[in-house]
Amino acid sequence: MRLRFIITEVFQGLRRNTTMAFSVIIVTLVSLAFVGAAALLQTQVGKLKDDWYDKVEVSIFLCPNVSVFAQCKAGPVTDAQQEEIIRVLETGALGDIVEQVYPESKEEAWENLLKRDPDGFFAQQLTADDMQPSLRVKLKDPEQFALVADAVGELDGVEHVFDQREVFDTLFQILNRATLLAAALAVVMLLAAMLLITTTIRLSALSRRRETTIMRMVGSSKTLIQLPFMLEGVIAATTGAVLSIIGLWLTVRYLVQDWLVTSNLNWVDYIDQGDVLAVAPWLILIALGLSAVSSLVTLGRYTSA
Amino acid sequence: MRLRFIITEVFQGLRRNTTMAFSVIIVTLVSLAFVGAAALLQTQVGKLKDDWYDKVEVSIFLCPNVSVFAQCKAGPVTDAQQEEIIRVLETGALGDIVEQVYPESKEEAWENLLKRDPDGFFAQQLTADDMQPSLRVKLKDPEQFALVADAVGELDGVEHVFDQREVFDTLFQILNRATLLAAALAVVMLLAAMLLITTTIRLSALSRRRETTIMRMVGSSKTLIQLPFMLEGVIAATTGAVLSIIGLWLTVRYLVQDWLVTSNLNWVDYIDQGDVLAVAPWLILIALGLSAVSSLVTLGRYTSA
Amino acid sequence: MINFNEVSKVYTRGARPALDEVTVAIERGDFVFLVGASGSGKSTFLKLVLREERPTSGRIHVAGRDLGRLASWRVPLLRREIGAVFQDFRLLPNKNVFQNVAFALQVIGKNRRYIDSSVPEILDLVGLGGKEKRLPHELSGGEQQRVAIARAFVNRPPILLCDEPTGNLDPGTSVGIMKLLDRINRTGTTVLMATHDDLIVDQMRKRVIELREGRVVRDQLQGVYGLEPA
Amino acid sequence: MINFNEVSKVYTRGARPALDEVTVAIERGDFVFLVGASGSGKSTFLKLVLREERPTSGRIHVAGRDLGRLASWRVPLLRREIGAVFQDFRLLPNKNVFQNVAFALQVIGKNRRYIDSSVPEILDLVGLGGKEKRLPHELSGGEQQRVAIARAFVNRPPILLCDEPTGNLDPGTSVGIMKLLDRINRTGTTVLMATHDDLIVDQMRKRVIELREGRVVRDQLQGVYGLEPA
Ligand SMILES: Nc1ncnc2c1ncn2[C@@H]1O[C@H](COP(=O)(O)OP(=O)(O)OP(=O)(O)O)[C@@H](O)[C@H]1O
Ligand SMILES: Nc1ncnc2c1ncn2[C@@H]1O[C@H](COP(=O)(O)OP(=O)(O)OP(=O)(O)O)[C@@H](O)[C@H]1O
Ligand SMILES: [Mg+2]
Ligand SMILES: [Mg+2]
Repeated sequence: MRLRFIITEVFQGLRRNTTMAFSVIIVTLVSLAFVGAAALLQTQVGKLKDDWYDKVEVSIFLCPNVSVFAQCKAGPVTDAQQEEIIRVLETGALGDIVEQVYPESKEEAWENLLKRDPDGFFAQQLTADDMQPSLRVKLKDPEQFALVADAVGELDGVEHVFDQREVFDTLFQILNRATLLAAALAVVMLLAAMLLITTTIRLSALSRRRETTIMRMVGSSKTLIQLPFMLEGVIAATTGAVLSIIGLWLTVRYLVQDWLVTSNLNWVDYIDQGDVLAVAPWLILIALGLSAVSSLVTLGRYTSA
Repeated sequence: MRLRFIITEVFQGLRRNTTMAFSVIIVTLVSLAFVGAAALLQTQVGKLKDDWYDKVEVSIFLCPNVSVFAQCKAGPVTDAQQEEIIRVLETGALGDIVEQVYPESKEEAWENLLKRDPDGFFAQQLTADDMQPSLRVKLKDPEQFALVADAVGELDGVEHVFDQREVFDTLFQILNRATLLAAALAVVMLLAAMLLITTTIRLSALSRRRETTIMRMVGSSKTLIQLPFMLEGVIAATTGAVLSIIGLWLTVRYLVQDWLVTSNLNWVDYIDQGDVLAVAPWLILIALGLSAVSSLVTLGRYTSA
Repeated sequence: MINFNEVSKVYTRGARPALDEVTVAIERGDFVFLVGASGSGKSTFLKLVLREERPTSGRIHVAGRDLGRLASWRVPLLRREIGAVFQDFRLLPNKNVFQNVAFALQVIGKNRRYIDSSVPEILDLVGLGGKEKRLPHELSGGEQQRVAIARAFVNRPPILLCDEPTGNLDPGTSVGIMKLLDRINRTGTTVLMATHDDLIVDQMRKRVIELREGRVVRDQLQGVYGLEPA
Repeated sequence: MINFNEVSKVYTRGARPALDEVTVAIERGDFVFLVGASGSGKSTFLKLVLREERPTSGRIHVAGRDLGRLASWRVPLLRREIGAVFQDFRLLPNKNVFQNVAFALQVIGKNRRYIDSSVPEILDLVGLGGKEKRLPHELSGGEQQRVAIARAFVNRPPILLCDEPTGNLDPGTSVGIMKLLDRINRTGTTVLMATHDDLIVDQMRKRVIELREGRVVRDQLQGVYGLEPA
């Protein structure tokens, strides 16, 4: 009896305030989409960092067969030269700041190129022999890049020293700023969502004042009086959350996976639908928390006085 | 007397429904920010297109002093070879599809490099002589790229032929999708804004029903009864619009102008505050239109019955 | 002043009409009681005069206007010629006595000078001189109803409609309100009052129109509440 | 059944108290009229009994409960022992007669079988048998008030509070309502009724408690409305 009563009340309430219910749904949808977007952007940053940032920080490009640089006039790097460079990196003053050195031979560079873009122009036109060997150096403290550049920059067989962070930092900076922007919008929108849920509950309470007055007068319990209103907020907010999850899922599925992955940017490890599902429970929790807080703030005032 | 009356009523109404007024402001703010963002993204795309896309579509890189490509084993391109290439481009079958050919000498390439990144690694290490001369070809129909590549790809002195659109297309595609995303969010949010303005007016009318009933009974004109409610919606929506303009202005000022322009991506022509100001009147118009439509939809029902 | 010509009003299609072919003529300066059981159509009659509702059939003339032909933008002008008083007072709780009355003038665009001179005058007339600053909840029910009458009459309309103005008042207080309405009627104002209050009707001995199920069953000068004693 | 012990109620600090040191004892089965001018504190008295308001000082016992010590989650249990009827009926306009009465049982968790048996019974008692399907606006004022009484009494509470239940009714209809309340009182229910209606009070000759400016100025068995004739 009571359960059916509550359910009827909830749906009557939602029907009576359709415009408000829709506003709540839309605003929660958008705000949680931003929360989700911020989270996914950070996941993407994490994936990129996992991919490269941790692994490689400084690339020491060694002289290839053909080079425009004056330092490589003497011809391609020899094994002895390479060993000397590695020795400098791993011992002495640099030994303390270098964590690890990964040599990448021409052949490995060639394979990486093929993996990234097998049908590309360069893969068609070049051979392994045209590639450039390099040493990838991981530093204990990435800030020490300058020391490495100074120490090995002038050694025989080194073409040039390149801090890969430069490239990634720009990208990460962009992604981080995007995260911040999304988070800021999320906060603003969540505020709006909260105000809206509050007003929806208030409106609903006002439009059913007759009913609640009678309920109080005949001795209905406080729970039974307030529950329908709370549930209205909860249902609207949760609907918004579910829609935002669907939106994010579709975006990741069609924009990121289908489009980015098949584009020529496909050598990057992208977020996938799994990451959306990992974020989903949090979005639903936020929606529930939001409506719970709004209910608590509002209900006391509008159903008892 | 009447003006003061209306003003007092408007502000009392806004004070009484602060939460709703804030929701309207926030939601209009965010939705118009998206409208603005979509417009600005398109402006940016336009600027980029103006910059390059129209000017340059196909680059024919000529053999430099030092090259890894087999085709350039014979040494750098000669003036005669270059003239032959230009002749092929401007006459015969290609003459119909090529609109213009701009040769870029090593020196010009060097100057462009210096302009882009005067303190960069390459500018420090290289000289004009290490640069690569090229021919930039503008096509009447950009889709005809393959014909050009086929015709000149194998000519003496050509290192490789590169369709610049490939790079820009990806960028434009990203920007266009971002525009679409912003526009979609804008539409959804504008819908929410409209629902909200409608509800605000309705709430306001309900909470002042006593006053409006008396006003109707004593023979106050319809305009005087309805104007305060309309103005409430208009003021809230316009406030949202103004805030969104401020937000966009700050974003462009600090994110785009200060940060992107001083970063190493500064060789691109970015949108500036002027572009925000160009969008601003439209945003305000949208806000006004939005509240006008909402008022018309709502007021008839809630102040006369 | 008020002419009903075979006026019917049906709210819900198929239901019994709230007013059924009512023909009534009320002259300038009349004091008329509209009596009848609950649901007999008294409030409907008053709403038709105010053009809050429109008749299903029949013609209504009020203050020389044919309500059937009155353009809707002219309804406010009609209402400025009619004062209305209700059972539940309808005062604005956050405005004091002066402001409540002044409100009715402000919203029809009177200027401050006019308001400052006419409001105290009307408050003196209804016997509230000196209580201008009180808020409604600081007044007794009878005093609140006097404020409502002052508000309805401040613009000196030729017609005053009252829908059970004493319904929420105790008998002693009601008598005071009736004396006030009688005084207003003597200034030439047409007063039309719907009421249940048999005592008052019997005491005042004014014209009585009785409705029963939407029909006029009695229209009597110097009448009493009911023909059979209550 | 209802005991007030030096109860005062001040709504607005500094204002005259709405109730001022009221001490009253009402026994099980009593029929009591609460009379007094508007603003004398009648409604406040009833609200204190229902624990809608709390007294500023003094102690109140209702149905064996000390309201000062009653935990707020127990207030619903108190209210299930009290039926309340108001001047404005307070029916739900979109529910029919049966549903209006059933609503009061649904929301205190009664099951469908109980509702289906007790609602028709109470509707017969108040004389509305056969009108279960009507909507409130299809009923006369007196019938609407009967529905309100049925709703208040369907749970057979030992106490029935009525705040001017005949205020919106014409004299004939009011007499019918009073007969109904009398019948309910005879079943052993304590009835406490605030009213302005001198005629009814004078006819019924029940206990009369008169309030004036929040003080009890008269508590008389088989009393009349006013000592000086109205
Ligand atoms: N807005 C409405 N919609 C539908 N029916 C209505 C409406 N207003 C009144 N009625 C019906 O019209 C009839 C006459 O109602 P009216 O309010 O005029 O009676 P009354 O004489 O004023 O009664 P009371 O003494 O209770 O105020 C009643 O049957 C009522 O139910
Ligand atoms: N919620 C409230 N806030 C402030 N003052 C109130 C409130 N309710 C009542 N009062 C004041 O308390 C006093 C008693 O009011 P109450 O409603 O009890 O009178 P009453 O006897 O029921 O009058 P009536 O016959 O008009 O119904 C009045 O002066 C009133 O203004
Ligand atoms: Mg009526
Ligand atoms: Mg009262």
